[in-house]
Amino acid sequence: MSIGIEHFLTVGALVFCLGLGIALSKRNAIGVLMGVELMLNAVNLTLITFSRFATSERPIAGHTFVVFIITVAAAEAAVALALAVSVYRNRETVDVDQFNLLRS
Amino acid sequence: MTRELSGPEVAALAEAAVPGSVAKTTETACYLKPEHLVQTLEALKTSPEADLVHLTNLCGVDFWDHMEVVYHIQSFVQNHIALFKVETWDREKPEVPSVTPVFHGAWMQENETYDLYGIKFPGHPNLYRILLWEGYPGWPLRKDFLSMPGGLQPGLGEFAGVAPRQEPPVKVIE
Amino acid sequence: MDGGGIVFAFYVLAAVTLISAAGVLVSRDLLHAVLFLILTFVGVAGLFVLLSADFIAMAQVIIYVGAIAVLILFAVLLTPRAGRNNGETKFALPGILLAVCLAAVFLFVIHDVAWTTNDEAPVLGADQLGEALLTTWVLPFEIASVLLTAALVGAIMLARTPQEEAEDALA
Amino acid sequence: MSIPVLALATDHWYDLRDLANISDAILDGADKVLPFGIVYVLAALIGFVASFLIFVLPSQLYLGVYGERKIIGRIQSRYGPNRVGPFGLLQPIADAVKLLTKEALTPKESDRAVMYVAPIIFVMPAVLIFAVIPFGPRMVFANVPVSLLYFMAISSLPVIATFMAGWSANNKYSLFGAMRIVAMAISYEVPLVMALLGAVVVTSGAPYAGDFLNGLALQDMVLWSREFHIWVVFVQPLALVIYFICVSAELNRTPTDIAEAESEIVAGYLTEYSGMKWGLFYGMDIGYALGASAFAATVFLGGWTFFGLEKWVPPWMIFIGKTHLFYFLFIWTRGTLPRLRSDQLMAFAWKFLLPLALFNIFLVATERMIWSSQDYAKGLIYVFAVVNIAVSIAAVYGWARFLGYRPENTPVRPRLVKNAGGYIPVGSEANR
Amino acid sequence: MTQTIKSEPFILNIGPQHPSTHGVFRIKATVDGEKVIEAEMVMGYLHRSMEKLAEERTYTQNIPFTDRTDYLSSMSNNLGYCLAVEKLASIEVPARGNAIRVIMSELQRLASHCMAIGAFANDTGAWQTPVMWAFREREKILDIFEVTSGARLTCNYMRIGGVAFDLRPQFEPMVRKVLNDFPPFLQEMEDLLSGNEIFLSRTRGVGVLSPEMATNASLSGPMLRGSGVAWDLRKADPYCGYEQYDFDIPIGYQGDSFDRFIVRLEEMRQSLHIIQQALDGLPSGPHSTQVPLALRPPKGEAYARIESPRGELGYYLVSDEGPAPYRFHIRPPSFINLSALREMTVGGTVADAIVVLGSIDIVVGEIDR
Repeated sequence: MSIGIEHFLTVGALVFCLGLGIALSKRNAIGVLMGVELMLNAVNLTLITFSRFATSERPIAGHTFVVFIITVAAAEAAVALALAVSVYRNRETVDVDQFNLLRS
Repeated sequence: MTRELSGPEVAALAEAAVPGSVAKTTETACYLKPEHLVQTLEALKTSPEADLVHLTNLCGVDFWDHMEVVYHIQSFVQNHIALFKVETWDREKPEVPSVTPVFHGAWMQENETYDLYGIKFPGHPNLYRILLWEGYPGWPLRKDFLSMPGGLQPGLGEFAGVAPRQEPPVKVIE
Repeated sequence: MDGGGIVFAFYVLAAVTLISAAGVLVSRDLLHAVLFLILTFVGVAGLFVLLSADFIAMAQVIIYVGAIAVLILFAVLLTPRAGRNNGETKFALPGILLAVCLAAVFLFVIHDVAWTTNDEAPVLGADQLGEALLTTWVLPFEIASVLLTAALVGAIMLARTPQEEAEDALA
Repeated sequence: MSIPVLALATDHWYDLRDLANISDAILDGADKVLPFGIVYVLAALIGFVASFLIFVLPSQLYLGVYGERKIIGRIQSRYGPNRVGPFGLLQPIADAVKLLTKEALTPKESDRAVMYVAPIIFVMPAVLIFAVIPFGPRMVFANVPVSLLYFMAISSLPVIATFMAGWSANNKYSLFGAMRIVAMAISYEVPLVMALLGAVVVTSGAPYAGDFLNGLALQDMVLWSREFHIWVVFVQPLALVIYFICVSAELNRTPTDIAEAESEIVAGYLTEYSGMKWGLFYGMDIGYALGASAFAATVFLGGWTFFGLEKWVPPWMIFIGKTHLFYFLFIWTRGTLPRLRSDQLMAFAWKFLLPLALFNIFLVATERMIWSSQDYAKGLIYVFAVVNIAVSIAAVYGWARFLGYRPENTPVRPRLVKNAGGYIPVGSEANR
Repeated sequence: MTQTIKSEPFILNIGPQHPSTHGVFRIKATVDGEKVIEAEMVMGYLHRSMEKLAEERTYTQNIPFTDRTDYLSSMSNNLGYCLAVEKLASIEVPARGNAIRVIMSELQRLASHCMAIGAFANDTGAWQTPVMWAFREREKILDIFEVTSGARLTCNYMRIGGVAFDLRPQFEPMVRKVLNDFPPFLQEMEDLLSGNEIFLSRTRGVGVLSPEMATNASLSGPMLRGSGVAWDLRKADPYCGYEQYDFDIPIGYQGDSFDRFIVRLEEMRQSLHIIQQALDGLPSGPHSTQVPLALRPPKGEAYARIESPRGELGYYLVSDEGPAPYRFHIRPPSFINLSALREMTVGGTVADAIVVLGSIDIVVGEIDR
């Protein structure tokens, strides 16, 4: 029995879809954020998998991408959480259903 | 040495500050009229010759028929201490105006006096029973608190061979 | 990638990752969801180790668990009790259906494609990564630093209260 | 990529200078009788049992519990435990028995599952930390090339556990502890990493036995101090100071134990814990402090080397001695210093430690450039050491002055007057 | 868009069982995050109705009650009560009795301030070390009390008209030893705490009281002197012959917690100085005047006060010529010093509130009586 690229890709795909489901279904803004983080993580996993298994001249490119994604995810988390806190402060809710200021 | 102002001296100061504020004068104390109390103490606190700035002590005393609130007020610069008293004759609803607006230090002591004597201090920002709990029956430091059936009174009545204390002027509440 | 140890480790880690990711989806308490999320991150870090990406695995734990998850916990703390419900919106069913469809497509693609793989793991240490970041990818690297600064400033500005802004204006 | 370590000891199993000999002998023997694969499990077990039996458990019981109480007792001019056994030596065992027999209460309104899981999660990283610590030339359980990062990653996990403990108890004091620990963990991680970066910059890439050292591996940092006959602490004194402060903040040791500040929030996140659940937190607090001490001994104090003494004395004993020496610093500060307020602690991390750590990186990077341009001349590192010590002291003092440290403006004696009177403004007491 | 900020203030009960409330005292603090926005004191957990009980005991029998109010400075409490009775009944105390009273109350001040600064350092988070060092020195004073009065904590040593017993022969060498041991100890505490940057940053500017506020809130003792008001009853209204001794009043600079701490530390130095003088000039003669057991003071009232370690300790007695006081009122310094607690804590953090409470140096037995 051996573990190949398909196994890792399967895990990555499932985590991505779970993240997507969370991001689409959750009412709480922080919950949505968590889904997005999960999706990013799944992408990281896929990138590292390709970097490990693919025959490429520069396999380090996958790692580099992951570093950038982690950076962007950290920045995104900080900004999104600041948004959630400030939205809560102004609207007294973090329910995404209630974010309807643009509706006339 | 701190000079203990005699009653007439204190009364003179109080009359000079607020005319008509003194109810009566004894050798040591000056009895103020309750309605002029806050005004008089305020005036004496700010006047430089009286300079009564430090409300050292505030307590109540129960004399069976009436109750007194005693104020010892100290001056730092003049280094003298004055003794004021206020009488209240209503045992059911005793009331003495609060001096908390003038002396913040009266906050705790008036609460304590209210707690133990039941004397209300109108003008106090937050009058509550500070040592006992809300709903405690009675006012423990009043002389008629827990007067036992059979005429026993609080206080150490006698030693052997000594005449008993005289009867209180107020009927003991059973 | 053969060997009983690796197979065992993969299945354990995959199970941890998937079960805790599912836990994020189903848990009603936002705090439990965050804790499941942390467990997912740790599981993904373990998978990174299996893929011989040690540096990335450690960075994953340090940044995701040590920083982002703690940040989310902090945000959960800052929103009062009423905001800690992790329930679903009315779009929950279509959203989950979409995710399931996407998963089916993904799985089909993954198992249908004949992947050409090399079994020899490339040597990818921290030093290679550093060299790549500072030579080939130096422009994105710099842009990322600008992005981080912008995020820092933006987060501070967003989370400030009008009172604090007024105080700063006076100072 | 791993560098061949000089075999200090002979290969005989009875050579106690390197305990890896014994474990190798056992594993070799086991490999001949047992089926394939079992030996890997056995190796892990031996590593775990040996490191716990030789180092963690005795250190924890006799330095962490008994020694700490005894030393703090002496600091406080009292005897400390002296009743159970000779000199009170059985006190830790009595403590453990007492904790085990106590009831572990769980409040009714608490989040039971999280509260149950929190101590378990708290224990796991404390055990995992010791996997990468090199006890001797070959006595390292997992010689991963990024072991320094591994330590950083693992040490960020207990924060989650303490947060879970504080949150789940449904107690206001616990919640305070949880809030404080989360805020503090974010703040102190930053200068901690920056300080360690200075040490890594010094050691990584230095030539050793025809190869270059990997600064992210702990074993290579030890080899660096062996090669250049100097400990990293002399080149990076500022980094050690920052590391010590940050790590004591992360571990909730007393000058910075705001998460369980006894006089303020009773016991912080531990308020509702009792029995062995509390005991796990207490014991593993010591375990983390020992892990941090072992890490500091490895990175900054030269690990198992002692200027050639390691050829005669077992290296693991040198290492344990250094670890205990560093742990003594924790006990010492615990016994002497008051606690900072949480906002002051946060300001200290961002306003004081972080700029100093950045300055330290700048300094050491400059020196690293000079050093590599001089082809890693051995004498140059001593010059750097002298320069760095001087510059570090100057930097700390100067930055403190810049931030408003004015001890001479603080009167420590009150004014004296002869006579009583009213308020005396400052400056006019002479004529009273 | 509404710009209202909704934070969730909640009530934090600091006490009644809390490591830093020095007994069963409770601050009901409303906190917003770490910031205290409202503080309410809840007390009375230790109320023993002493003022009522004292109305049923003779004047001499009441002396042990005064031990139990401020159990950390029982000698001073005895003294204050005895002075009030002596003032009421016009009793003269012989010179030796007065000198012994001065020595005892100053030793009591040393012991009490030891406890105060130790517990204060504990409240700032110094893990037990200062309090243990202070206890070490306090033990020596308690030993002296034990030799002299037979009790260590609740001494019951003062009597109306003097003191209970004359001094034992080993008294003087023991006091001399304390006089020798204390200056190094005070220096030690100064080295440990006054110059400690952490201690300074925890206490300076925390719980600042302006002199006007301190006076208006009827504070006394080190609280008042820390705010820069030179007021010490030993100077202003000397009792027991304090006017014979040379000493200074230490006063603070800005009225923060640190000023109260250094004032207490300096007061200990001055106390040592007073004890030295009193011991050198200890007069011979009777230690007490004879007072009838069934003392019946004439009708009237008396208010006598002393400078106890915590502040102005007053006793207000009303006599109706009976064998027991008609009214027995204690003016407890730490109770009234709490008047300013709310003003000092609101606006600071919870940690500051603990430090402020420690700097007031409360004794719950005296607050609740």
